Amino acid sequence: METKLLTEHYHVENFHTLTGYQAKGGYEVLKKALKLQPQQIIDEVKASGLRGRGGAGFPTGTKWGFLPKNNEPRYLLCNADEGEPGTCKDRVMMERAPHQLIEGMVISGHAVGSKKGYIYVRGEYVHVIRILETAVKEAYAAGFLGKNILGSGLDFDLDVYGGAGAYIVGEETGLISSLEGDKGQPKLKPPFPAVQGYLRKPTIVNNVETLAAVVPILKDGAAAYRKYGTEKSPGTKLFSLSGNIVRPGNYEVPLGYSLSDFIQKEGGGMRPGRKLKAVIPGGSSAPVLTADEVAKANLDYESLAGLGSMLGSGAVIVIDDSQCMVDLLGVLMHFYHHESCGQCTPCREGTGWLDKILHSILEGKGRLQDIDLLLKVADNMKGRTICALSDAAALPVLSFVTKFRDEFEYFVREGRSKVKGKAHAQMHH
Amino acid sequence: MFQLSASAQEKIRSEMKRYETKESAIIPSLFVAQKENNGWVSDEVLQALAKLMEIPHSRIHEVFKFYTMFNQKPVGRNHVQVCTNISCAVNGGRELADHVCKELKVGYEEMTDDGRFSVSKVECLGSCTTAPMMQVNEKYYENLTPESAMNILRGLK
Amino acid sequence: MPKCTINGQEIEVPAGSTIIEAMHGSGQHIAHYCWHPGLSVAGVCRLCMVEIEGNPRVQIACNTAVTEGMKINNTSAKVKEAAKWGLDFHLINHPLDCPICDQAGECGLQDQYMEFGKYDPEMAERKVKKHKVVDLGPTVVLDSERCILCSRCVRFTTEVSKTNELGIFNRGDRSEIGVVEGKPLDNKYSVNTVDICPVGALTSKDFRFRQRVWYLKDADTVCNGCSTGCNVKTYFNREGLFRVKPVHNKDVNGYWMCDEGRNLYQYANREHRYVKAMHRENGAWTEMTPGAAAKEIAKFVKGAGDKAALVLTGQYTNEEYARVLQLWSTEVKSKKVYHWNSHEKTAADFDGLLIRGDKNPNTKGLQAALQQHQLSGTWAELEAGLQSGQIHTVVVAGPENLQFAADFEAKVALINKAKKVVWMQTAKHAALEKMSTDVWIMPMKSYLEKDGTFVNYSGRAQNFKRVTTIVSEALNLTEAMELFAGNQLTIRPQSDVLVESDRPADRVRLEHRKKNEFVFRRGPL
Amino acid sequence: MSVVQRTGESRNWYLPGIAGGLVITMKHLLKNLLSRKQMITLNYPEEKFEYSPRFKGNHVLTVKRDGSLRCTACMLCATNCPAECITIVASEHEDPSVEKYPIKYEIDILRCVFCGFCEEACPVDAVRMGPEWQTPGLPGADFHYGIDKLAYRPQLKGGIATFVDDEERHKAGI
Repeated sequence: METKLLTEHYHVENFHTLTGYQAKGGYEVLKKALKLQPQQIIDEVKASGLRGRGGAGFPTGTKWGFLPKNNEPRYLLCNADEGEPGTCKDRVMMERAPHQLIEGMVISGHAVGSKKGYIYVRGEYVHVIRILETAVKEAYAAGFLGKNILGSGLDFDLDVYGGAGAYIVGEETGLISSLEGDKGQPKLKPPFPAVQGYLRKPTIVNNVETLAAVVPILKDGAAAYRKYGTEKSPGTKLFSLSGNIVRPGNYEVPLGYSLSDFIQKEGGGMRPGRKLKAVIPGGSSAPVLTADEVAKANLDYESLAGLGSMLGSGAVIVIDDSQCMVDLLGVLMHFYHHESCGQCTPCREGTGWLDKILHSILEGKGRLQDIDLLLKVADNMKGRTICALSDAAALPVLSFVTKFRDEFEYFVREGRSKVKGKAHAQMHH
Repeated sequence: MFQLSASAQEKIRSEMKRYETKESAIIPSLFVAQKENNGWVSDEVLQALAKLMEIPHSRIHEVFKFYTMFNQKPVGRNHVQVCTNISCAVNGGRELADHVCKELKVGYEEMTDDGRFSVSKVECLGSCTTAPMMQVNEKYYENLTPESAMNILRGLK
Repeated sequence: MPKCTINGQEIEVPAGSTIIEAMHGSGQHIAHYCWHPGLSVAGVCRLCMVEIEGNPRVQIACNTAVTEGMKINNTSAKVKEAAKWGLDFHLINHPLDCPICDQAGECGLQDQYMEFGKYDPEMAERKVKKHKVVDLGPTVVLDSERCILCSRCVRFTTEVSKTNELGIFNRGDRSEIGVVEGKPLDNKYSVNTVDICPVGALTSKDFRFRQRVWYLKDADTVCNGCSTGCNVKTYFNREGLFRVKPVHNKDVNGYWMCDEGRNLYQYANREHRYVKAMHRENGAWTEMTPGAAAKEIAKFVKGAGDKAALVLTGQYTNEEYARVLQLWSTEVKSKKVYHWNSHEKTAADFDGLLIRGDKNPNTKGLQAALQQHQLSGTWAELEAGLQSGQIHTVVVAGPENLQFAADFEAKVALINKAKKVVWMQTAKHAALEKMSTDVWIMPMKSYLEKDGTFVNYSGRAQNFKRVTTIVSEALNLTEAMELFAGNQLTIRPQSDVLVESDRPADRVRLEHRKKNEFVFRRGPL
Repeated sequence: MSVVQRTGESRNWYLPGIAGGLVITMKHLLKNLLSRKQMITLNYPEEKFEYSPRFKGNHVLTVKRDGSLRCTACMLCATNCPAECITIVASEHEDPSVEKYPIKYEIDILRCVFCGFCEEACPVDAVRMGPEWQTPGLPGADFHYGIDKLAYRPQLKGGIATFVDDEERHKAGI
């Protein structure tokens, strides 16, 4: 069942304007929060058990705790570079409720003691950038941003920065390098951003949804927030439901919600005459789930981790039995080959290698040992690089090939797809 | 020889003041310059930027080559980008792209002779729940079929 | 000072140092491409994998700081496997250029392959094609296909030379090192990028294709290019000298050297040298052996008194200066010694990294020697003496590296005024043949052919050993002056004389055998 | 074979030995006179001996389709040569796909021991041991065979093109 905590008023026509937002009680929480001590807010967020909504699912309160306990300048960055294939929840949140994000950021900025924040939006979202910029202007005019916010003596400046098209910038250190005006290549850790981030200053990078979720948490308190979701992963989350489904869309449901219910009730089930074949539960980098695994799966971090997959960014991609898994893996590998930043050798060469192998398989030139080679290469890309992109490329390969090996072997042996017939080398090259 | 217009130079200067470091202004400035140079960035553009911003040419060149939204060769007045990533692919994004190319009689990364259209396949544009989709210049067109896509494109000058 | 255990060996390292530094400090071997002690850490080649006790995943050694009681090993099967795959990822798109690649024989990829690899390649797909033989600038050639994008050269141009010519363009496996339009790789330190390139991607135009490295023997010495006195390694064989590379010395030159210094070796090769003594009498040059010439010279130099003047340049060793000045006062009985310093004005110049304005390696040493003998003859005195004719014999120890002796012609013209001139010179110069007076030219040894000591700008005395012998007939300053002083001197011809190139007589020599084995060990290329 | 040293009187009886020797001589004389076929002597130079195709004779530098040298001047032959009789001087080729080629490839044929290591070592099948073995020359003749002699001597009729196809190699990225 949909539970509208963040998306409650999204249907309201002018909700994206300041007036519309305030009409629904916007910025009330901010007034409340400004009276609190930063530590109180952090404790509240810790208590709520809010976990990063960007993909890694790292506890937000803990992340904030990593900041050095001194008063040197620090930055709060909002990661709105939503590049994970299958994900478009942040876009909706920014289109419909930019002020919710701004309010969340001001509160979080107060909590982590930051005076300057950036919203890094992926460059393709031109209209979103415009909406945000107008919203920021409005907020400045109304005194929710800038010097001495609402007479509390606190300052917080917010600016919107448009990216220029690179998936890797979704990685937090990549985002930082990009914001510094460099190639969006992830940086070596340590030092971690919380210690040395943007301009070598302590920096917190949070996903749009994470920052927005701070608002409801402080509104009714952590306990109320914990009512939703499970013990380990409390609260609600937006899921982008896409793929071969009747009603694709963004739905906010409590964590721990059954995946099959989600597909049936929210998604309206499979299209007529089609059977469920597989689901990618957390964006393209999450290992794929087969139909019978889907029956067991719940939409929370632990359950999916238990099935060897991950919640990721909450992009549920439904694949029905008309799709050829070899072909789809080809699509994904082309994506990762295209997006690898080229810094670390295993990722730079490995993604290209995987892409080429799949391409030759799809052209019907595959060799049987290529299937094992795929596994070997992917296995040796895992955890060998600065950032997680090589893992993101390796995990789908491992899951696709192990769970749908018959399709791969058929393709290699017959030179054509088990599902779609003729080998269509309609790859992107 | 490419020249940045006065307004563009003003815009770039303001961007350089807007962020903590002037390097942060490279990406916004490249967008400004790309508009100036009708849709793509030539080497002259980069040299002009390097001179204006007083940043090593190689640095700007690196940034320019890294990001996909900077076009490295001329594009049509309507730059059609069709998403072919997984959510769109399972909903016929690639077929859509092929159809568009066939109808417009161009190949990928190519431009029609009249310079009206140029088509390219791109990765996920974050419109997965409304697949398949395409982006023409800055505008998103979603829930497309090959026919509706062509109707939209025919409407564009 | 945290203690840690590396491969069972307990070592103590300075606080904050990384594992790879610790392993290098303790002389342990670890594979790495992108890490270079003189540059920042990039951590991109992912080859320096180590296993740290209590950590399930292998870590890179170059970005992991050593902590107290850390137990590290890089010999376990897990690490070996990781390194093997790390290498394979480097090799899948690396062309099989070894036969024509200058790096072959000293190539990081070859070494690592022999250590971790030795597998059948599984890559069946086409390799990525990139640009080959790209002209980066006046000194360096790039081959993008061989490049493993370790980014050492890029970091060098941004961090050390601070010229920012190089960059990495595009992304993924399309990435390429390159320079931008209208800004070639042209700085005074450019060839260092060739040294630090772990593969054959960057090759020096000067050394390109002239020798295979396994034919070269090397020896350390001190560069005589300027008063910095960089520590260098010279590479040579019986066909001549071929290249110079820097040797790490944190007090003098760090890991680098300048391009000027690299090209100095050229004048030392036989074709640029005086091989025989020459005497100009009644307008014609006659050649003779240095010994015979010296006997003749002794006749009018020995005991000449103040009619004879000695001109010294700051390019000879302390030992030579000491003996020469002594003989000059005792045997020649002259007080007239003059310091030819062509860089007095620019002596203080410094480019902030290595290059100094004083192009003589041993000015400080000469000045010290002169002071010790209370010799303070000024150049003006010499000129006056020559004008008035009270000086009619001048013995000149000419500058070795003529590249920097801008005032050479002028000085020759001046000294030409003397009745008799004895000019001791290493490298040929046209101006000398033009001299009209009664002049003797003595062939001298270059700094590569003698032991000695240079004192650099900071007063730091650096001792160096003879590298090899190129012209066995040549004398060093001491020998020459002994002969002029009429002393007997038996000059034993050096055992390993370089023969003229073009027709190598017999290359079957021990070090070449060694180098050949070096190739055989590596099996067929 | 062991030599029997006769002692004493019998040493003086040499005639039987001579007779035995003459018998053998006569036997061969008669055999050669009666059946010429079995005669093993060759009338060189009219007749020449047939060598096995594997015979290691004078070196041949192979050429590409366009007749240019295949040798890339990698110097592996010179490195492996136990007689140190190969001299190569490399240079930069204007065609970047060739890059390196020998401007001088010289074999001191009198020094060569015809061991064939050079053709073993060659990575591009550029040097082979040919069939000819005669290396005549008047006193003072130059026995340092250069490229023109090794690759383009008249017997080779414009050079031996090898089976390796460069275009293929380049396409395959080798």
